[in-house]
Amino acid sequence: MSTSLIDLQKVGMTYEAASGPVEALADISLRVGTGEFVSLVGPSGCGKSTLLRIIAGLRPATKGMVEVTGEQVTRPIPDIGMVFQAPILLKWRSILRNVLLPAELAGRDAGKLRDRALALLDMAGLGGFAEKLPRELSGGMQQRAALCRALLLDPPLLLMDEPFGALDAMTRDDMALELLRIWGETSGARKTVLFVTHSIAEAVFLSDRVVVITPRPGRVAADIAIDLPRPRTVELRASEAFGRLNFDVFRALTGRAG
Amino acid sequence: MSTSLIDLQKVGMTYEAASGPVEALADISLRVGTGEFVSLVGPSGCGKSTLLRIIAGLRPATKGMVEVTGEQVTRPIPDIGMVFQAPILLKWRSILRNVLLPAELAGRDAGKLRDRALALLDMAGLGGFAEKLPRELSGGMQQRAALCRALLLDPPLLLMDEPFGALDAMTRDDMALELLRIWGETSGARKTVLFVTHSIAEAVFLSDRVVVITPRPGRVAADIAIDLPRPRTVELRASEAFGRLNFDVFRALTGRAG
Amino acid sequence: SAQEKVTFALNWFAVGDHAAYWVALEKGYYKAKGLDVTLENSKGSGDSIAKVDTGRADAGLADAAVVIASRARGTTVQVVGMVFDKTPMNFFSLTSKPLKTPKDLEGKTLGAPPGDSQRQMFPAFAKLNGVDAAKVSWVNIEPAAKIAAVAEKRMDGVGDYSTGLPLYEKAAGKGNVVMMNWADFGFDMYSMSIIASAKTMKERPAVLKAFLEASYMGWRDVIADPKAAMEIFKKRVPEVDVELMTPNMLLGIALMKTERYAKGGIGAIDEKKMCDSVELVNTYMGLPQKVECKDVFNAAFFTKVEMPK
Amino acid sequence: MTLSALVGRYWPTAALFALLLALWQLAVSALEIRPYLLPSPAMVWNALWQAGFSWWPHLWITSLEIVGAFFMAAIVGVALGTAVAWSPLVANALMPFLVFVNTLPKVAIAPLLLIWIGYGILPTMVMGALIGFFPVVINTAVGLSQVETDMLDLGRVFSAPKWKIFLKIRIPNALPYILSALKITATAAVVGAIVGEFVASQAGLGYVIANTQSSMNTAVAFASLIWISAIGLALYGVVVLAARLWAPWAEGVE
Amino acid sequence: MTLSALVGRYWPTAALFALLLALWQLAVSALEIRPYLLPSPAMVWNALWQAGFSWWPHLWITSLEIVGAFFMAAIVGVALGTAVAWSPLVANALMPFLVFVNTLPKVAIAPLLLIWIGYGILPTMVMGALIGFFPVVINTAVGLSQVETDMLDLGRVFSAPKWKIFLKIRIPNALPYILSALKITATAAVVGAIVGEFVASQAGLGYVIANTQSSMNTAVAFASLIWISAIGLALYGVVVLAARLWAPWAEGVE
Ligand SMILES: Nc1ncnc2c1ncn2[C@@H]1O[C@H](COP(=O)(O)OP(=O)(O)OP(=O)(O)O)[C@@H](O)[C@H]1O
Ligand SMILES: Nc1ncnc2c1ncn2[C@@H]1O[C@H](COP(=O)(O)OP(=O)(O)OP(=O)(O)O)[C@@H](O)[C@H]1O
Ligand SMILES: [Mg+2]
Ligand SMILES: [Mg+2]
Repeated sequence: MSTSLIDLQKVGMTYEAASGPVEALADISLRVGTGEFVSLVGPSGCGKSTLLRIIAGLRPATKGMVEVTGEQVTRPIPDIGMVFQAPILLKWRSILRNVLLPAELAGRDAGKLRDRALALLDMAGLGGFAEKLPRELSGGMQQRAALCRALLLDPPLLLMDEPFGALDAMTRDDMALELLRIWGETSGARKTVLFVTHSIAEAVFLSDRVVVITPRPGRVAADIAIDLPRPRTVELRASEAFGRLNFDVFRALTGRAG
Repeated sequence: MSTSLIDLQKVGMTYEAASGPVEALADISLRVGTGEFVSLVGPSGCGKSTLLRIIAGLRPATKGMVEVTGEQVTRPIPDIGMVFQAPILLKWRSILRNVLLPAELAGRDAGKLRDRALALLDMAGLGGFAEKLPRELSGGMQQRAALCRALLLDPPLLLMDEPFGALDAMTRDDMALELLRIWGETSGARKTVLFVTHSIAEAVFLSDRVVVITPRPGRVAADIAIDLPRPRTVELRASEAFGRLNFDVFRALTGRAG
Repeated sequence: SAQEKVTFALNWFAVGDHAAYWVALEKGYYKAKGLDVTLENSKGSGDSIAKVDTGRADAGLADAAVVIASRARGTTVQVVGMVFDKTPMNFFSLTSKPLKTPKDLEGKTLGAPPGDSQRQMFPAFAKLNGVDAAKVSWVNIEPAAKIAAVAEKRMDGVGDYSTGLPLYEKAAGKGNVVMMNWADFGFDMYSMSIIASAKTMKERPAVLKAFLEASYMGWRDVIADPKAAMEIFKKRVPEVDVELMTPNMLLGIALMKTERYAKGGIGAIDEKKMCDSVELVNTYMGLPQKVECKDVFNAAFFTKVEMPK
Repeated sequence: MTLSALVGRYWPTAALFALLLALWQLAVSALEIRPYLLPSPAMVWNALWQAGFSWWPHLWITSLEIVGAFFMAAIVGVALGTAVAWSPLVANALMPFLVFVNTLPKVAIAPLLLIWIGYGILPTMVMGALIGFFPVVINTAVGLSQVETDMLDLGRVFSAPKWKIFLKIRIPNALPYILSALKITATAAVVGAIVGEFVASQAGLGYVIANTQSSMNTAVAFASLIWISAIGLALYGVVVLAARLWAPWAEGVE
Repeated sequence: MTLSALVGRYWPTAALFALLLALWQLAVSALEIRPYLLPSPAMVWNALWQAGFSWWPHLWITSLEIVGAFFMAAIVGVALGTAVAWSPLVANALMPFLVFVNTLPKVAIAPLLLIWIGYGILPTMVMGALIGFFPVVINTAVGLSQVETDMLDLGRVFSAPKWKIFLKIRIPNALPYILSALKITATAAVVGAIVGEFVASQAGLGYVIANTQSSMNTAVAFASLIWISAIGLALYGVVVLAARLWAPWAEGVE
């Protein structure tokens, strides 16, 4: 973590609506270094999705400064992979063509990436569903397809909003391990990942740091370094250190951290 | 559990599609008694949502027999509350009016149920959002609104498809306790609940029985009675029995049950 | 030898008084004079005048009243020969509620397409016959709806050329139709005429002259043998309804069997009658400027074609 | 809206119109187009104010006819569209028939229409409605069918009768379609009313056009066309505004 | 589709048409309606086969004009609708102008138009396109704007240029709207071509109607109307089928 890839300074966000303004984020400061795996946890409605959108340059913050790779974010930043909270699959495209969409949108040769797309689908357990339409998939399957889509172009920065939210525990664990592999846990060049999850255990298992957000309006309640050895293994979960870190995050979340 | 409210005999379901048929369910037999709280767990894509739709009478099974309250299900059955996997809020209605929708659809006086709707929203932590439009809510908030909607008419049978899937651990626990209260854990008249979840702990904590479904095509892998005392309390989670039941379900899920 | 192309804009879709031009075509009268003639349908006189004036057609058929009015609006078209000599202007009504004399018109509702010359000239006709024009109310109707309007008694009468009688009789039944020929009530005015633009007259005088002569030769044959003419017409335009168009044509021919044509040839222009017509238009059509009689017609291209005996 | 907002919003239109006016004037002078074919803007402007008769009764009658035609077309169109979407049986029976009615060139059956429905304001409205109803039928029917299965399931779960599902789910969901069709119909009603007046009339802007065209008084005809378009634009604007108030979630273009 | 499926599908239409035919025949005999106004079905049937001339050239020309008008309207309409949805500036500039063009009664300006653009098949196509393009513009523009923010965000996240977002997301998403408009335009093109032929033509079904109307040969005119509707229905059917093949996810009514 030499340079900081994402740099947020006192970021605030207030949604204006006919029914009155909603302050989603208040005063968030946060740095994420290149190659870091950082998880965001926080109660429902605290502004996690909002924060991801701001970093991606999809919405402007109403307060504060947002920088990615040293540049102020004013429009969608290039070369990222994003998993939205909802799958957002295009209903008129087959799953395979949905996964290939980023290539088409970014002007890359989709034909060449076909094999990679199929491999990703296999990895996500959707091998036989490449030619199906989105509505023919279950909720969890759609979410996995969206994950494959985000990974297609092998982006150096991943913003993931509860990518495993609709998965059962087992699939979820498998996917988590896959994600660590893709992130580059063992290889040299690591991606940068900002990962929103509702599972404390998942956050601790995956991350270098877990950032806890307070209830709306969101602020940083705690920034907990996860100093567990890498590569992470399933056995780790039984360790005392894992349990302690889980409890730390839990305490920060429930506000009992002091 | 004197009478059986839901009775499935060798139910199978194959989706026909241009891209080939998908066998979602194969040979499911299952009874749910009146007043029982039964959870369904199983890997993503194993047919849980499909099963709920079949029981609700929204889709006909392609094989087997489906009975609710002793009658063959041929069309949508009345007096149920259903939480779909996606929130499915009508985007042109405020949250309050979305919650009141069942009253309007069923020809009940929505005006009279307004207070109840507001109370439900309060319970779900959406007190200040009654007049907002769905798109102004976070994913988890939308899911809670959908839950309120399902509860509005106080139906005796609840079919719930991962109602807490998009919620953080804490909100989730709170909602689980609320659900038990609404179910009638302590009062006399209990509703019947069929509850799909990806959280084993949640299933064990809430249910009288946990039914484990195999990977697609779904079959019943195990039907585990949860003989924990009621009312369930948070402390229970630390008990040895709770841990053992969790493990039982886990084993059944991973197929290591033998 | 290279044939001179001539486009002739008819004033409407095929009706009886168009037969002459098809006859001239069929019999090679145009070809003999080195002309390659195309006949083109139009939607009324305004349309055919515009075609001729803008050079889309070289000559055309149009109602003289509209031609005169169009001069005031800046066209350069002129009448170079006539078709009908006696005016076909007329009102149709039913025997059950007949409009026989001009006085009958008071308090009645009459229908006519806006461009209709009966409609335009009615104030003159009324004045001539001492009728209070203000007591007649007019309804705009689609030309196609005129006959139904009378036959089904939606209106008391409609203004339409007398040549339309067979059509009205077809709708209302023979003997049920009453006519009020304006010619019978002292009103005489030019109607159907052949026109050309200043450009054609200046640049292709010989062609125009040849065209006029050949056309009147066509008319001559029509008058001489209506039945044969109708056969040619049907052959050339298979969509025409011979049964109705024959009487329609005969009524037109009747308007041409006049003293004037017998003496001056078919289509001869009478200056006085033309100037009277111009005067009527000047007086009654609310033109932006007065039209001079000499600007309206040009008899220089006319060649006498004898009426058949 | 404030004046400056209005200016900010509509200057492109104003600019485009100004450009077209300039081109028009230029064409008329440079190409020496005859005024009876295309009068100059100045002549039309004069005709607007000095037509030699009063525009008001014509404006009033035509406006009435247009508004009437619009409402008839809207109501009948939504009703028929709903019927078509209601059941495949009705759709199979009605659609070919409606297509048939809509492809009939109204001008061609003018005599029949004149006899059956007569002439005057109401018949002209009917004529306008006949010309304008079809887009509403199609868009309503398509819009009603473009509902996600999930939403329908929602309705069915709560044991809603079919008509309630239409009322509470399908129709609101189809509103962007219906509103889109109403925009189309707003302009079609204008044309319809004028065509109706062409068939038979004693007053109205269509009547004025028919009258002046025959005497080649094109400037007045053009002035009428400008009035007609003004009515059309006004009606269109009202539909856009109503749509925005009524269904703010179905934002669209204007 | 098999024969029995066809029968199963279209018997309601057939039944309705049969009923209407019966009513028509009844009305003609019972009310003694004169044939020149409303010929009996039998007379029209005769005219269909014994009109005294060949239908084929007329059918061919009118079909050509209709298909041409349809494609022109579709292409121009989608292009303009896309332009309008592309930027509010274009929308503000263009929409009032398009409304203006569309409210102009084409019948009123048809003679002018034809003087400017000439006579023949192509001008008639242009006329038909002018009458039919507007629904496509509106529906395309509205459809393109009816896209969920989430989908747009998806496109923006992958750094797609605006035109790619249109091509890959907005346009497919708007297809149900566009296809709906094409159904409307299929019928409008028919009317447009006939109106064009009414103004001036040497052949075509509109020409036949105009011709026979001036000789009160209503049976032939009605036979033409039947041909016209047949072309309209055929074109409509092709659009429906094309839509089903092309965008099966955008199921709609027929
Ligand atoms: N488009 C919007 N307009 C108005 N308010 C919004 C909008 N999007 C989000 N909000 C509000 O901002 C707050 C934060 O929303 P956000 O989606 O960021 O929460 P979240 O942390 O992702 O929650 P969850 O875990 O439930 O997904 C919520 O109160 C929500 O109501
Ligand atoms: N409408 C449909 N058409 C075709 N196939 C479908 C359809 N709905 C579901 N399926 C298939 O049926 C299987 C079961 O789907 P279902 O949604 O019931 O799974 P699930 O257990 O709810 O999964 P998840 O936990 O991911 O929501 C899946 O393989 C899916 O592809
Ligand atoms: Mg979120
Ligand atoms: Mg599911």
